[in-house]
Amino acid sequence: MDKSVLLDWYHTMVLIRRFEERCDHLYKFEGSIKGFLHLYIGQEAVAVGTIAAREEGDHVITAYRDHGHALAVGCHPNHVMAELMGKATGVSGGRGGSMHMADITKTFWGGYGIVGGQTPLGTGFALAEKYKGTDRATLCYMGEGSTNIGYFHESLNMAGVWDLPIIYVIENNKYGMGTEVSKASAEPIMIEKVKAYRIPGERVDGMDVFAVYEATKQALARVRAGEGPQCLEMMTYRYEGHSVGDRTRYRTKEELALWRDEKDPIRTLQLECTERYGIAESEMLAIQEQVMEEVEESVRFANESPYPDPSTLYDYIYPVQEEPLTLD
Amino acid sequence: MDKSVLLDWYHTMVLIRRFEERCDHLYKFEGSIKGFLHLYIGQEAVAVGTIAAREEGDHVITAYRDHGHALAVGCHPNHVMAELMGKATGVSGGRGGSMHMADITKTFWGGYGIVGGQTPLGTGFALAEKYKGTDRATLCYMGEGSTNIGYFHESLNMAGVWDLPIIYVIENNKYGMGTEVSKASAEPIMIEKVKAYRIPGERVDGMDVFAVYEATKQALARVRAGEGPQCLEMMTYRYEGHSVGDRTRYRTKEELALWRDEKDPIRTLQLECTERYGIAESEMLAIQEQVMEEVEESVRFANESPYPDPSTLYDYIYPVQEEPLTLD
Amino acid sequence: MGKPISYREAITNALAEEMRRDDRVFIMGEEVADWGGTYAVTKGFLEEFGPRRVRDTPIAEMAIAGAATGAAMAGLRPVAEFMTINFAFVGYDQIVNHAAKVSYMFNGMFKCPVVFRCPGGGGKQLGATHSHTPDIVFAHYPGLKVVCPSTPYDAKGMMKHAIRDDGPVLFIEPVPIYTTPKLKEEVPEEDYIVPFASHVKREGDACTVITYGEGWLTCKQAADELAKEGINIEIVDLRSLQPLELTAAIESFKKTNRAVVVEFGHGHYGVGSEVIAQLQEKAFDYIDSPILRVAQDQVPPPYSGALEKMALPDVPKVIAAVKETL
Amino acid sequence: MGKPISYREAITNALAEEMRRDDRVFIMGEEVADWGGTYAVTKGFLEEFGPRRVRDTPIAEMAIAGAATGAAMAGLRPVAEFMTINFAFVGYDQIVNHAAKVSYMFNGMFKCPVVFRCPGGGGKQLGATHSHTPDIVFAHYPGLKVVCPSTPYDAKGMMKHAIRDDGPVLFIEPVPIYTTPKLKEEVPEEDYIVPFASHVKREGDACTVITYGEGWLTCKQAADELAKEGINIEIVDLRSLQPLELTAAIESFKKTNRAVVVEFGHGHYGVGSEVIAQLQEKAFDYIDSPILRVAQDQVPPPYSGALEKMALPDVPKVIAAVKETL
Ligand SMILES: Cc1ncc(C[n+]2csc(CCOP(=O)(O)OP(=O)(O)O)c2C)c(N)n1
Ligand SMILES: Cc1ncc(C[n+]2csc(CCOP(=O)(O)OP(=O)(O)O)c2C)c(N)n1
Ligand SMILES: [Mg+2]
Ligand SMILES: [Mg+2]
Repeated sequence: MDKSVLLDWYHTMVLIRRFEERCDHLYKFEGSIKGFLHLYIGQEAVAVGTIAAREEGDHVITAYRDHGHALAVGCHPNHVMAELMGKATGVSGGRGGSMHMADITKTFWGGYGIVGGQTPLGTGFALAEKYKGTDRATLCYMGEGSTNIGYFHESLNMAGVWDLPIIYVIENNKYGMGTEVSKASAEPIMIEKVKAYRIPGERVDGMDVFAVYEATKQALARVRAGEGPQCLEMMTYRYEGHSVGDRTRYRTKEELALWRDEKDPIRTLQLECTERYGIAESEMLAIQEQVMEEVEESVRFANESPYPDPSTLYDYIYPVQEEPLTLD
Repeated sequence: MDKSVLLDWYHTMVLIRRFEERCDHLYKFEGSIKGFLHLYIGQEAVAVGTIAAREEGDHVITAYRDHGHALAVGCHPNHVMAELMGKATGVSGGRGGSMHMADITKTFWGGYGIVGGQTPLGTGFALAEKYKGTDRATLCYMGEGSTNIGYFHESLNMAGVWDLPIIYVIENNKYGMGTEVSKASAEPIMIEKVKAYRIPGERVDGMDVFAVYEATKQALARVRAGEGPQCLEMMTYRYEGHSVGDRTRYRTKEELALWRDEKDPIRTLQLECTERYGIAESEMLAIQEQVMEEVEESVRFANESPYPDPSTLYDYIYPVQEEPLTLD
Repeated sequence: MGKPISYREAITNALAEEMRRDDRVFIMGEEVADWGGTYAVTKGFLEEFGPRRVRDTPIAEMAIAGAATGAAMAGLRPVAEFMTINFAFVGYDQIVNHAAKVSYMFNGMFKCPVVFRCPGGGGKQLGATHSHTPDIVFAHYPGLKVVCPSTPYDAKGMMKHAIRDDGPVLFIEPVPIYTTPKLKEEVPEEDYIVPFASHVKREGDACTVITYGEGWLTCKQAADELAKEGINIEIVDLRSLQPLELTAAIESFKKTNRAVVVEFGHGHYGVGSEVIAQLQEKAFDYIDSPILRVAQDQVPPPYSGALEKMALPDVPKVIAAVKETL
Repeated sequence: MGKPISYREAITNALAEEMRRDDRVFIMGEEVADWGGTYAVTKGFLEEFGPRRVRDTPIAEMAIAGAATGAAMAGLRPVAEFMTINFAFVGYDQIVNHAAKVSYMFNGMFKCPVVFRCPGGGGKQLGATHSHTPDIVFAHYPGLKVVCPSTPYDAKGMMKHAIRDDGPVLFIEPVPIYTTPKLKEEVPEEDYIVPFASHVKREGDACTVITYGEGWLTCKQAADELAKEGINIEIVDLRSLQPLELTAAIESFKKTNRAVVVEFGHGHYGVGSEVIAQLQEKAFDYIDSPILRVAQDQVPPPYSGALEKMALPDVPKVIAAVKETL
């Protein structure tokens, strides 16, 4: 693995971590972020490792816990932060908010607030690419709790029947809100569950960005070889509550400590960088400092950005028609 | 097996067969049945064998292909036929029609027209019985094509998580309308599919009423022993089209012949009766004649029955309130 | 102009012509390929366009709605058929909370040129679960266009519009008028488009009757009857329920000072409710008598034929309502 | 009478009292047990009633709606919570095409005493997918009762009604008024029931303002403002959207000859549309000026706070509309 790649991953993971911590603070103490806020802290290796493995043009779609994916695909933190503050400069123009961030220039189709709602959409992207005959794949993310809704079943079955080029990335962070996976899913092992669609699945250490990257690379290769839909079950953990305000009474401190203190994906990567790749600590410290600045800059940018102009309220209810509907 | 039981099964199976044939004729040539008409011809052993195995009070719920179940639970053919003609004397007062027949006195909760719509309802019956602490089970029927809709997934998962006393009886007649099972279900083997909910399944020869009866008895015993939801995949075949009017271009004559001429459930039972149980052919002939009369009587009864009185149009939009909503 | 075609043929022809014209257009839905569509709208399509472009789906309305929407976002022009509009309830969230929202919520970044075809309507003795005319539960939301043509000419031109529209369109086709001989008409050979806008379909002066979809034929028949008595009604066909654009209706009403709205769905929170609310607001000074509605009774459709008919609009009910306004 | 309680407490209390009174009553939904409900409505219930009667479900709105309906048919009295009404779209078919139909379709054979609890409403910066007030898409159908209380007193009495009702009730609870201090009030200690019927909640003579749910508080504040200018409006609270019973509104309108309908959902095909259609039909001779509506604009709710607020009803909009009718 190239050193610059590792540092790039490191940069993005730290960026996500610091960015999310800052959001938490802004929400709780500065009141500049409103609505629901679902943080990605702890799961950084998943978004970063999977998205690092994609080729340009591969589609990305996810649920409401989407800041990590937005930053990982390369959305500028300024625009992500501005979106959170409902500013006109936000990735979604301030109309989407935390749960609904997208950037079409990065074939990042957004976060979606309805549990499972993104799954058939992602399946549709895969259908479109197969139809067009390209070799673009789709990465469709969801939480393990979202595998119990009808959307999951109908989508994976359709992908199975039509052999669509898609990877369903299940981010198994053990809880859907306060409900532990085995209380909500009769089959708590996701890669077993997807056998119902004859979809091959692999359980991956979602705290290890290398493992995530490798597994995704291979799954993407299988997809492009025409082997049809794939599933990756990323074993991961969110350190914070489901959303800001959740006091996480449903889990023990010990459990949290186990993940955070022993498996933290950033620390793991950091050790790998220094010990295996001989990267100087100073280089990593520099990145950390750079990230702090990027995050502060994003807050500044967002704070200073204007709210959407009231006159835009009615824009884009329907998309702007490209080819006019008159006849030539 | 007691001889009288066998003859009873034989009677019901022949009744369903002749009844359905008569319906087909009424629909096509006499115009007295309207709407959609889904015939059960070929599948008789499933309804009869499963329902024979239930105890009084066990719930039965199914889809729109429901005449067979109605007759098997003991609805009088007169009332089933009257329902088909939209008469006030019909099981559902002429309001439900072919797809929506029920009889609460037999804990037969009806046919339902929306694919999969009955599945969560049946799951709810099982929840109610578990809640009440009875040992009543629920038999919830569906076609194999209905296992691809979200209802299936959400219901079986809920039953799995809550260990509900229910048997999902999948009548695998190979087609959902014109679509062969493997074109619609990525996993065409239903008992594999239900493993996603850790529900034990058994494939049963649905053309053999003994096998159906035995498998159901055992599954009911497991349910009552607290082993949670069960699945029976009944391998069967419908001889007629999906509904009257379907010319079944999607299957071969040979395939039909294979099932109808070699595996017919009524002929199989008849042979069993005469050869293994030494029942006289004359007894069976007598039943056949009796059935012809019952069916003709049902047509007479239905023809002579009145249509619902126009003044009843607004009845039962809401159920009649039993305990008044005032305070004592 | 060729020979007269039915409403259903008009839709079939529009679909086929658009598919020939644009490879991005394809059909997906239950039984649309091998079977040719439950109502035979896509008969012969599999043969002409092949399985890539005419796709049978599993029975999975959530995925049908969602995958079609996704494919539209990713650059195709899917026409997703719900076998009947009743089954679209299963995919409701995907239609009204995803397809209808992506353009606005993502600030115009995405187009979403999906068409949801919904054969609908009652009166066919299919019982309460299968007989809905629930058009307003889709038309309530901004973001989704909800249209319903009333004639073969409109059906063809509006379907072409729907397919070429860059946003999501729910296209309602009342099954009761699919093959009605009285409705058959010649349509142009050349490509044409019918706008999603209301217009006067029959001129008159006695009373403005506002309707759409299968209501048109009923109102036309009522108009013929009334004409014999010297009462000439003006009929406005809405064509589009969302956006709802009432200029033609208001103009007509200002002329006749009387109106009746005719719709086949339930009256409560129905099309008539909205039309009346706007008429009395925008043309208050012109109301000479209460604006009346003829709609489906507030009762689930019973199976039994006579009972079911009682609850539906028909020619005598329209005539009676018109006379009441005079 | 005890100490003043909030709207949310009223619902909590009603649920707890009914559960104590009748073992057939139980709660199911996402996060209702351990978590105590996302909006803390069932906090402490798991402790008091145990896991048999307070049941966390998987995220599966189709099964939540359907299994609750089935359990109701089989003799229980389930209260199924949709975490928010937006998620009820996923279970839409089961609600409007099953629960709402079983009584009628099966000729009154089955009761179906299920309550669907739906916290709803917008204005909380949750974006377009999570901010619906889609009440009419449920209220459109006969067979389902759709109600929405506006005060703690009503909330408690109507929830008890809903639970004891033998038919399905969709119970809408606007989250924005859950804990509003201004709305707190004392409610009787004794058991009481509030009928699903409209009534005059504040008397006046200048104009009839018809509203329900969170509209009440807005209208009350507008009334207080207007009173300072000597304009006394009469406020009618609908309480029930289906069945919709307008006697109180019509009587009031006959007195004031002016009306405004205030609702937080989209205006098109909304509550106001229906109310206006009926008012002008049933009290035609009493209309002195157009009946106006204050409703959510015809635009999907944007996330950004100021933008979102622009599209929602508020006190100034109500005041302006009232003045316009005078
Ligand atoms: C259809 C629907 N039901 C319920 C919700 C409320 N809800 C939001 S997130 C969530 C939990 C999802 O858990 P999981 O899929 O594991 O994702 P995670 O939050 O762990 O990332 C729930 C119940 C929703 N948004 N949509
Ligand atoms: C939600 C929904 N989608 C589509 C239909 C139309 N439809 C009725 S039956 C059927 C096929 C069902 O096949 P299967 O479950 O195998 O049952 P079978 O008819 O073979 O008994 C379809 C597509 C429907 N009734 N409901
Ligand atoms: Mg999770
Ligand atoms: Mg089948």
